[in-house]
Amino acid sequence: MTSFLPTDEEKEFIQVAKSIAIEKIRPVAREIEKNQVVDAFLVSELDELGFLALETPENWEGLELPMITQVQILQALSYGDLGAIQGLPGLGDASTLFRLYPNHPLLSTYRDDIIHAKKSVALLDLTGNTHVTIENNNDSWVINGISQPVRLASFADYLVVMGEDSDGLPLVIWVEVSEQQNLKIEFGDYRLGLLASGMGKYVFENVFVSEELILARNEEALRLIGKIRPRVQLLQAAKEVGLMEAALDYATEYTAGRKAFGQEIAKFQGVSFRIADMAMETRIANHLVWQAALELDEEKESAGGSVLRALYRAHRSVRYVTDSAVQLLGGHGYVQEYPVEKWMRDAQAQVSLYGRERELLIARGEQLIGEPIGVKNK
Amino acid sequence: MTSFLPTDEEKEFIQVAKSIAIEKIRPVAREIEKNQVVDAFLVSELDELGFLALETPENWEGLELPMITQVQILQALSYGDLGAIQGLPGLGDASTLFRLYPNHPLLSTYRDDIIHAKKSVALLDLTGNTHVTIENNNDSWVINGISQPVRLASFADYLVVMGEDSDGLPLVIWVEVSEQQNLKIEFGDYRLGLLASGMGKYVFENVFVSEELILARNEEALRLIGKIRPRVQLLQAAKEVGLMEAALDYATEYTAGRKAFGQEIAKFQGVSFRIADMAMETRIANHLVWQAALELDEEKESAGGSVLRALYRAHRSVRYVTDSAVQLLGGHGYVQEYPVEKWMRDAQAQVSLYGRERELLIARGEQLIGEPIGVKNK
Amino acid sequence: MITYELTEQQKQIKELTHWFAENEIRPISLEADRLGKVPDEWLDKVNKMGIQLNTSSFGGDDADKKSSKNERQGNRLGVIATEEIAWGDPAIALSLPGAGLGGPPIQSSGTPEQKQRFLSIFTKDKPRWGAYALTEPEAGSDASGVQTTAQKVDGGYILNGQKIFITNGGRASWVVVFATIDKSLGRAGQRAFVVEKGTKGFSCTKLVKKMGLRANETAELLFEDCFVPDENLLGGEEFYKTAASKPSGFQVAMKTFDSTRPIVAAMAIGIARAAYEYTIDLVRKEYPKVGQFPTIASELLAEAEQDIAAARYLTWEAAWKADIGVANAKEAAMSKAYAGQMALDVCVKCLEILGPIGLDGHLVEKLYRDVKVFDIFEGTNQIQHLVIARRQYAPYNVRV
Amino acid sequence: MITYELTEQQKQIKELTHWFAENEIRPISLEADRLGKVPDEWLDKVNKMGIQLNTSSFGGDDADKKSSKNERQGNRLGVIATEEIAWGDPAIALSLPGAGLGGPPIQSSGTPEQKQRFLSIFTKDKPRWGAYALTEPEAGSDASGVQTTAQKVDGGYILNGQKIFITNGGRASWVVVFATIDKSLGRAGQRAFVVEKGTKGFSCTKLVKKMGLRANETAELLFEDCFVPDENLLGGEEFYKTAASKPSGFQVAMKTFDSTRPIVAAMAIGIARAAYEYTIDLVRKEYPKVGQFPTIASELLAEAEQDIAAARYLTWEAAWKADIGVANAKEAAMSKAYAGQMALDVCVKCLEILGPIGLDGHLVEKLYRDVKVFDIFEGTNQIQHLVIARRQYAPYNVRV
Repeated sequence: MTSFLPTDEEKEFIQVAKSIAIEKIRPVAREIEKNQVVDAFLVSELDELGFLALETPENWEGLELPMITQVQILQALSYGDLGAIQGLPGLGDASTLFRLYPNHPLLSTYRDDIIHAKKSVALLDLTGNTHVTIENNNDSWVINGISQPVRLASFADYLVVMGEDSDGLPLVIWVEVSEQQNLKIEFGDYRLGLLASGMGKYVFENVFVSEELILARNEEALRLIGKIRPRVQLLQAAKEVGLMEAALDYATEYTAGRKAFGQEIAKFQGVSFRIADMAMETRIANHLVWQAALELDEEKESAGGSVLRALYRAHRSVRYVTDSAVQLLGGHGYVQEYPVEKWMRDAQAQVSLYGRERELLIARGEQLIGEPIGVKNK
Repeated sequence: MTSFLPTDEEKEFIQVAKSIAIEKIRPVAREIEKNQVVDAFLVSELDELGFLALETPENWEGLELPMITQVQILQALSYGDLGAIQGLPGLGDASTLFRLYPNHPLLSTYRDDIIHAKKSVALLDLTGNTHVTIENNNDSWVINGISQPVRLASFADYLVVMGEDSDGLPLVIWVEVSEQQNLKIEFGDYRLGLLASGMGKYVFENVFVSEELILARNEEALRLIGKIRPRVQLLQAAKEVGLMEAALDYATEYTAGRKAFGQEIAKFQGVSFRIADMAMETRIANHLVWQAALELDEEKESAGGSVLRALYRAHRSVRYVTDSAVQLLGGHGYVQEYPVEKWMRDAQAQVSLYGRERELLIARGEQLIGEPIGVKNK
Repeated sequence: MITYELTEQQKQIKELTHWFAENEIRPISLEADRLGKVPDEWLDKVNKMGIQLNTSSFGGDDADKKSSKNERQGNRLGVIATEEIAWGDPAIALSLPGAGLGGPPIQSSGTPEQKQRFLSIFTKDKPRWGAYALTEPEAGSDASGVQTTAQKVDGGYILNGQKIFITNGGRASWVVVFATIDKSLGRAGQRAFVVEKGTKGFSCTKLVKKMGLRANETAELLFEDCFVPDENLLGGEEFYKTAASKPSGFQVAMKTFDSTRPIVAAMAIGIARAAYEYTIDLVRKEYPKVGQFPTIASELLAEAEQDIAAARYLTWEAAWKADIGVANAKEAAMSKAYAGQMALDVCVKCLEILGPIGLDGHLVEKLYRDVKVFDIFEGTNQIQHLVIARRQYAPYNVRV
Repeated sequence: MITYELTEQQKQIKELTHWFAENEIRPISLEADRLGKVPDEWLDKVNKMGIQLNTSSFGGDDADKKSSKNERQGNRLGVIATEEIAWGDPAIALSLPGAGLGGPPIQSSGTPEQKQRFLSIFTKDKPRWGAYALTEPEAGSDASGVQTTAQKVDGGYILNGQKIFITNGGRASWVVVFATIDKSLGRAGQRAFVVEKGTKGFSCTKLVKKMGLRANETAELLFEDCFVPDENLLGGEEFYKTAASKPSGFQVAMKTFDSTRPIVAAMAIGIARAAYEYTIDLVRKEYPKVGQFPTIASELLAEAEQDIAAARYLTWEAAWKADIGVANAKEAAMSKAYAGQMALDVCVKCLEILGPIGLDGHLVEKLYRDVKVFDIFEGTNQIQHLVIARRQYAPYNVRV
């Protein structure tokens, strides 16, 4: 029966995550941004609690939690600071690959590096990217071009590439960065937000991919990509909800205490109505994320569409809520003594990184109308 | 030099138009809606002042005013009631045809009927309509299909059709309704708004059009249509601005006088900020309409794009402003003792009748980007 | 556990009410709008079928009893069923026989005798209605500013005042009326009465014409030295004496809102869904498949579908909180604020997709006219924002 | 006559300032953001070229004199030129030598001697700045709530208090400072002083780091028993004695807003236009020409272009009213409210079009960081709404 109460287990997770968010993450968020890296102590603390491996399968020493539990934990963690969470090393967006292929022989050869040496894996989804090509050459492939910015790229030791080759063959490829001399990382000039997330572009110059590095191809690759992408998207959306909650609470508390024109500014409807709208948007994004998480857990066919919906809304809402928080703090919202200016920047960077809103929306709409439209360009 | 002061002549026109709007039109607006026709007395009064023939050329006994003057007068008149203005008989949206072809021999044969018997002309623009076809048959044409609703159709004696035949040949066609036995008017079931505007659908069943009825074809027709359409669109946008001004003023006065929770509701920012937004939207739509009017008067190449912009914004703004007026009147906004519920309905009907917002917007965007895109479907 | 899935029982209620909406309500929707009323024979017929608009109808109360060892679910069943009925037609939904919005205050605050006396009249022999009268010409729906007076006299009260925008107010067998025994007492002076039809001094002075919901009766009520006996004071004298402050009539009104707002939200959602489904069906069948049209339709419809879902989840959450007995004023206000606004937006988007043809005989334009009031009654969108903000600031002891 | 056409002279100013923006400002834009300052050599260079940020610069005053038989046009020229300069880079625009936002109060309220003394220092020998200090830690930009005190003493005043968010506050040769001689007098007690750099007790305590506009200095100023001589009381003692009420320092601040808000709006417009032009250029060159992409880009860019034009016309109207000597508080607030909001929206739309690549080394993300403050300083968007609403309700004698 429709119900919105987390389980007792979830409540415990959330409680731990939220107190870490408030006590350990938020206080060092500025420092993390300045250093452009999450400090090792925080990483190891989160690692010990398993918070770096929510999606990771148990035989890779992860928690292998259901999505509905993961999204709640990520919300709670991101309540501390999204920029910090996005800089955490580990399997990152590639976790789902390991969850789906827990015993893959190729991946297993990296077990030690990944589990014990805590090396990181980046995920490059080439959908819609016209600047990277994968050419088939007698059952090996050559990759060329410059990717869009990818999270963790600047320090990840491995890379998973999802895409299709010039013949339209879907592929999932494993790349060990240090082994590929023709693969460079362009560190670039990032100023907007998520500055500790290790964003970078991959520069492929005739990167040779032998058959052994193909994790999946054809139908299997298609199915794999179709399972990885929505899970990645939804976990990102969940983080955005956590940021919204942070911004909402911060702005509420600030406007409750701040006075102008002789009274708390909360008493002006120009302020309080905006808080109400922020609260609604936050709640809505939360619902859409939870609903999609449950559909993923139940492996419903409709799950992919629900994820598109949740991510689109999370993007839109996190922009609105973080912008509103800056607005309600006035001049203080714009300066770095307060966290909200950073949150607005992080939110926009996150939105830029994880899918154009209108594309998500239209993709969802096409599904609803029930037929692909116009010129196909996947 | 950039300046926003009407000329003295314009001021006089506006003054007359606005006082008629307030004293003669608004008081009978409900009556007009109920009767679904503008009463003859009001028509003749407006006719005497030339307000039915602002666009009409002088040799058709019209005022042949520049667009910048016309839009200001239409704004002032529509301040009274858009529903009434849209029900006025005469050349209506076809005026521009007469202005561009003041001495056309075919049209001239109807001089008496139109000037003295005050017969009406409807304009049917078949752009984007896939349900009406024009087949060429040895330099005569046969029209088939059911049109979309057209203003004045239910009582117009003549009809101007703009479109292209199945070979892609642009055509402007003159139709004398009573002469065409295969042409029927479907009166339909209209409840939303503009109930006195004589909306109806044309039902063509093998309507035969001989060569003599072709007012223009090919390049000439294309040029003609290209001149008629933006002028029609902009005059409609101007009327919407007038309605916005009416709704803004009405809601301002109401909220200044109405008390709740112990004070004038205007003192709640939830109310006053909305009034401020309405005022801004109204002013913006006004500027865009005026700017496009001047470009049309100067026959600038950019005029068509400016009209698209103005009409899009007028549509969006008139929906916002009339909806806001209803909202600010609360329960009173929803009942027929107050004019605002009617204005909201009229606004939506107007918007439905004169072009989908997103189509206008995208057409404008395509111009800006400078190249036609995707699959062409004009 | 978090879940958005309906239980089997919820699904059954949904299907049952949807069947009724689709087969009994929708076919007369446009005609009832034209007539400005729901045909009497139809009302008779559905009343005999046992269909009524009580918040506890559609199996709510019964269901609660049956599953007594589980949590209550009347509010959730209520919003699920209401969405379906309103999907059929909101004006007809509001015209269904039953206690309507007058039900919740009697249910929550009436004495056992009053519940029996007023709620048992909704029988199958003939259609009857209850009504709820708060709004006044001057005070609007400011529940704290009620001007109607109730003067205590021997054996009862004398009511004087006027009420407006009263749904089914003309034909109701009884009306829950809010009045003040002493304006200087403010909220504490407020009382709720059940005034029965035919009571001397109580009259319906007007049925108003509206933008939409034309098939539903909206009345103005007048109370002129109208004597109401003590036993019709809602909750009885005792009810208003507990402590010096609450509960007062004001609390009754506020509490009513917490359960009726999700119901109103559910109606708005039903309307939006009706417009959306009508439009996507037309798009599938008739919309051009090339160029920008499909992109435009995708964008508009995806947004509509999402907004509908968003409103529904907010509404379910508000109903769920009510069912588990947790304060839900914030969620109730959110559901109403969001649903009222989004439902109009959805109708506008659908009208845009339909284009000019939408003006002539299509359901969507009617839904557009109907839906606007859902952003107004039961407290305007502005009031809902205030309620939400108040709860949001409550932890900081700032009263906004 | 209504016209949106620029005159030849206006066009020349526009072209001149655009040339400067394109060739001198834009090339150092991203680097200055990275450095967190505008290079000193550059400031020296442009100061020698005679480029300054005075509202009356760019030919404004001179032009007015030349065309004295025609209407004034300084405000219109100001907004036209400012849009271009901000198009180049808003942080650099705000860092240009000159009286900046401190100019208007001196221009409008200073004595002839003060105008001469303070406005003549902006010479080509070296770059100098003026500044404007209203905002305080507690009062925000509530001009009526100034806490800084000015105690009358022999020959002058003793200032005590703190000011925040002061553009160019650290390097300014003088700062217009608002203070109160007696809080109990409210607005009537307010005074404006010109405090010169190096005055004892006046210090810059901090330069703050910001989301954007990083190349521009934002300072916190402290006044500790800071003696300011009588001759630095803006307008002189006489100025504050006319009648019992106005003009006070409050009026000076308000009047300043009426001329600076359109300037701030023009900056926001310049930023939005920069983002728009950058993005449409990229779309033309690199965006996919098939599928939904062109439709999406058309929609977003058409909206952006329109919003920019809308803000520009509102701004021109506000400037025009100022030029012809008509009260323009409403229009000034509209231009600022609309431009501030729309400029952020435009930057967001452009970032959406750019997608992930927009994160790395593209101008638009910088403009996005810069632009947000334009919806905040010179009065937040909320304050602008209040000003607009007040004027809107003025005919009904309701003070909102």
